[in-house]
Amino acid sequence: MALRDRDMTIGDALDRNHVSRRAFAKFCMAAASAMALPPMVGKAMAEQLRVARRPSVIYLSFQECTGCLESLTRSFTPSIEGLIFDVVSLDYNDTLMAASGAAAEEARATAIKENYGKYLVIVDGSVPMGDGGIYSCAGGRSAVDVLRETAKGAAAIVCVGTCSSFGGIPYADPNPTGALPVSDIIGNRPIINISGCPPIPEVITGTLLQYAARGTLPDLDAQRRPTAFFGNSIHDRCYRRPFYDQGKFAKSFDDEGARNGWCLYELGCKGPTTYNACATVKWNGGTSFPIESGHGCIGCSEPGFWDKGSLYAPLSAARWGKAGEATSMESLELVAGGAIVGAAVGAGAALLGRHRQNQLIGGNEPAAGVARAPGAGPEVTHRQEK
Amino acid sequence: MNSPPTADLAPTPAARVQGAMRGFARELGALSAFRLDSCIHCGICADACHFYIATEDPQYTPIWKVEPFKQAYKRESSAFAPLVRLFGLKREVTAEQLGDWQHLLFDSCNLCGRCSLICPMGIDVAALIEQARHAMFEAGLAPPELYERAALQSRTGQPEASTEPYRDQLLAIGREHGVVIPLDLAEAEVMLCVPRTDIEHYPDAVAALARVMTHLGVRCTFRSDGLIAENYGYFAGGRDWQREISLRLIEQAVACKAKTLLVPECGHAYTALRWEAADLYGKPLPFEVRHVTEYLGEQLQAGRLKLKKADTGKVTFHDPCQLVRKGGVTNAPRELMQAMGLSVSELQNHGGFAFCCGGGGGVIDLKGAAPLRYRAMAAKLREVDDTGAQAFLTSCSDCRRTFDDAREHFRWDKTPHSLLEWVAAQLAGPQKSQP
Amino acid sequence: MSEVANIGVPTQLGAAPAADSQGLGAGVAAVAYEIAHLLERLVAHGECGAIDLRSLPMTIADRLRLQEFLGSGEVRAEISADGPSVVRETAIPGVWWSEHRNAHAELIAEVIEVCPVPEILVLSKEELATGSSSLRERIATLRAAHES
Amino acid sequence: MDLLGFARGTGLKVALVVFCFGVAWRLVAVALLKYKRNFNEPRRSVAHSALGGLLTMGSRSWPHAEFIPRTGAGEALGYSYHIGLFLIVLAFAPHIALFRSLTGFSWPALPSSVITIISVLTLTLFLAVLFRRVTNGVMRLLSNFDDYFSWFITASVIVTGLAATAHFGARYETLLGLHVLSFDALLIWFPFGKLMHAFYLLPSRAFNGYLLARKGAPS
Repeated sequence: MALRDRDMTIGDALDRNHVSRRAFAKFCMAAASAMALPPMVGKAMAEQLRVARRPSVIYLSFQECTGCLESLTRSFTPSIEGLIFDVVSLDYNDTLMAASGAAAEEARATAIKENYGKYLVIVDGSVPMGDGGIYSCAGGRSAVDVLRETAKGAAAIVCVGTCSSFGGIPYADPNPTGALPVSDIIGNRPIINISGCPPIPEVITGTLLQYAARGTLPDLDAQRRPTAFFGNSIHDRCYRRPFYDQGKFAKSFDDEGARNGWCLYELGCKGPTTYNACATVKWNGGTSFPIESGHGCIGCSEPGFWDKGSLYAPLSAARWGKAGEATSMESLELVAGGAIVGAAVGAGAALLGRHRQNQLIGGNEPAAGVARAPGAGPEVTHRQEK
Repeated sequence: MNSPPTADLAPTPAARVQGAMRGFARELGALSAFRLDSCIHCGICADACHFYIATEDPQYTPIWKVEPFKQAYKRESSAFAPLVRLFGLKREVTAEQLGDWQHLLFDSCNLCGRCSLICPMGIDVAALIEQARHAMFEAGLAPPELYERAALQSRTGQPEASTEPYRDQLLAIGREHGVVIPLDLAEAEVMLCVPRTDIEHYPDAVAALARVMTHLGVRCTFRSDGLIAENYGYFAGGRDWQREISLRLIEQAVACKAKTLLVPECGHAYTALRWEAADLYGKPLPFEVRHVTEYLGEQLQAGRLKLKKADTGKVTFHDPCQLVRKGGVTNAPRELMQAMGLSVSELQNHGGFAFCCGGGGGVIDLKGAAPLRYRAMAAKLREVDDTGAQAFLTSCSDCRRTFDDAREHFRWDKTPHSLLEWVAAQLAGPQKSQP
Repeated sequence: MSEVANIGVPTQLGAAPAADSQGLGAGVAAVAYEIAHLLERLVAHGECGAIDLRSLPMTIADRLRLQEFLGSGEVRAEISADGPSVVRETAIPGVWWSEHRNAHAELIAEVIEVCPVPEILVLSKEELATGSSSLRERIATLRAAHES
Repeated sequence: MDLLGFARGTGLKVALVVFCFGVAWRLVAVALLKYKRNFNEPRRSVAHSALGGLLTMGSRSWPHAEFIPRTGAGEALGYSYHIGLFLIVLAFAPHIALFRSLTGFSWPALPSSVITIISVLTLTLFLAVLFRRVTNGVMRLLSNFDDYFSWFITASVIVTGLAATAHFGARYETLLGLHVLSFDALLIWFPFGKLMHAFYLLPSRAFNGYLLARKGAPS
């Protein structure tokens, strides 16, 4: 084929790879289904994608564990192969690409130059800002440096995972590397956060697919997450929700309630405050999700989830001190301390009250002797009752 | 009313407030503070009060009657008093406010204690009102009818001047009724006293008391220096005067080594002597205090009092508040009536829940309070009518006087009778002579 | 989010209260109503509709009950495109039940389609053109082979 | 820190400490005022009087028959919303989880949907008592800022709680945060206003009952 990769439409790419229309329609329908979008959206998407251009994608990995990429590569529908070969042009990813060293960096520079203003940047991992950004360097350049350079010509930045979206685990107290989410560093580019630790693979690929189809940013929530996937809480869409409503709760991980599949609220499930598509899209090709496997949601797609107290403390429980310390001892001490100080202040108030009382009783009774002075009879004007 | 006050100096507003605060402070303790703090403003006490029920006027809500003192408490001695003063959260009580409250604390409260039984928070509202009266007294705001009588009684022992001393009137009653009036015996088992209401209005009741005591054969005596049962100091809120008046009786009872001080048919005298005198005395009394109804009930139980059956049909009984609700003497009058073979048709509200006659707490003596009092007592009269009883008994001469007054005012066809007089009339067997 | 996804279908598992075994469960009934609604729209405005069954948290029993309820019709099409797909007509004309599997035969989409013919069976003009030219090519190839 | 985190962390901590501090202050300040000795002769023994006090603690929850015609409806209204509040506070699983996290104790919960119904009923009763407070002459006369503010703060806890369960108006964590925050506010206000009656109720009834029983009078 004479067409250069970046000039190809997705339809061209499909034809080149001998993907039939039916196969592609099926692919889009499955993608829509995986993303819990209406089937008609899948049909529309198939049409839009055929004529859309394949966007160039630069995938940057910073302070991360590669879990997000591991997740992404396990996307069933659309599969990562389908995505990379058909829908996007993945021009840089230091983990997946065959090139290395200077050649790899060259690929990035070329992608930036050739697609300036049109390419998509995917960021995986938080950006350490402490000590000049030395905690994450590649090719002698710090993460923040590479991010700033790459972000400049980006059409949009897609933050994959809670680390790049909200700081994630590196950001957790005490944050020794001074890690920041991308949105705290780049202020002038559109940002899409696909949070989760890791994010659901279909949510990553689905968002990219939608972006490829429409060429515009999807609807985002206040945390800049696509509402299509982050619009509902886990709790809202949870198949165990009826048990919550009925007040049936597992009290431990091996009790009757747990075996009966009752609600895990009391075991610390963060479903009610966590927005993600786990309960609908599920994991491993729609096999299951944590709650279905008997473990409460840990809220990994929410900002600061690591610092919100014990993963096993119920949402309504009091939270004392730092993460994970739900000690009633501390609360007892505080409360007792408050009560003791209160009692002391109360005793003071009582003394003051008594003093005041004695002052009012006074030693000057004769001077105020209204009642006792025989001459000073009471002045009485009876009000007549109406 | 005796000589008009020679007042040339009405107390200044500041002195009034100072006086009220002094009276308030003298009374305030943990218990009353607790009560003042507990009120949740539910207004339920209004529904116990006959003044509110008759008028539906919110100002007669019992707890509202102590509002200035609630205010003073919050300002002066509550837990947050310094903050309340600092931020001016409660205004200082003013003389004008106190003046307005005179009507609420005296004219429209019989200290009957019905509100103390309804309060869901368990506040003894009547106790607070009694304390508020003390403060009003100190502010010079006790009504003159009560103030004058209290002043005179504390000075002379007699709440009103009389042409003939009460002592002589008492002896005269004895002569007229042909009963022995034991007077000024050096020693006696029981010391007697007499309501001046009975001397002036109900001499039969005085004679009945003597007759019953003679029947019982108990060595008893009146004492010239401690003759009058009433305590106007209690009504007026003059704590010191109340004490002085009580002390006369206490001293006389101590002097004649009485084992029992017998309070005649007078409700508030019973409260003053039975429940308050010892506290004013500062130590337990060396004798017991009994209301004559209570005493006769005890004698009946002990088999010393023998009564003939009366041939009257249905009677009804008005429970004096101070005797029953505030005094705990509920069964004795009923036992006595039963012993006389009377069939008692109870009032709709009876026992501890009876409505006050409307005259208690000194209100019967307040001229200006009469119109309101008549409105408040109308329901009570209806209750009496509704029983269909042929006779209407009570055991408090102030209640009796109030009903008698209503008889004239309303042209009511019922006459209140004294339970004591009925008992005296039904004494069985030969009278033992007094040793 | 999808309207369909917002249908309040209670999800039940394990010890959850069982639906009335005689009638349709509440969840199944809701799907039935939704299908009826789509079918009415198709009749009135010619608009096709579809329901993604995987987005509805139905139990296996629910699914079987729905299948039984809709019955089976005359057409059954098998498609082999990047994995097998089956499109079945139900006893209700215009209501199709489609199952799509990937190359590993894993179910990737299960959809109830309300339309005259499911779109996946219909060919576009471009495809017809491609077909036409590819047939010509084949004839040419055949002739060339014959001639040689 | 987010709203919910603050509300159930630092906010709750501060609120609980202020609550205990204030309650102790207020109770001690009253308890250490002067006492008078009772010198009069009691009609009943201390044991009998104490029993009277104990009984009155419970018996005052039900008006004497003589009072019911006039107060029955009002008291029924008052007590029923209190019962509603108790059920909501003590029988809702997330609330029990809070108690367990604070005290280590827990007990069975009522179904959440039942609690929702109770909450709606309680809120209705709550509106009714407010209506009564402003329309009833006696209550209007007696009422002050404390009454209305205490009403408001308690009502806001119910409303935010209901909104959080119903996901109405905002996101769940925001609503839950507001709910917990309003509860924090209630805890802080508690010792300084009429809500203290929760602590006064039983002792106050007991004192009155004891003193009346001591006199042999009805209580």
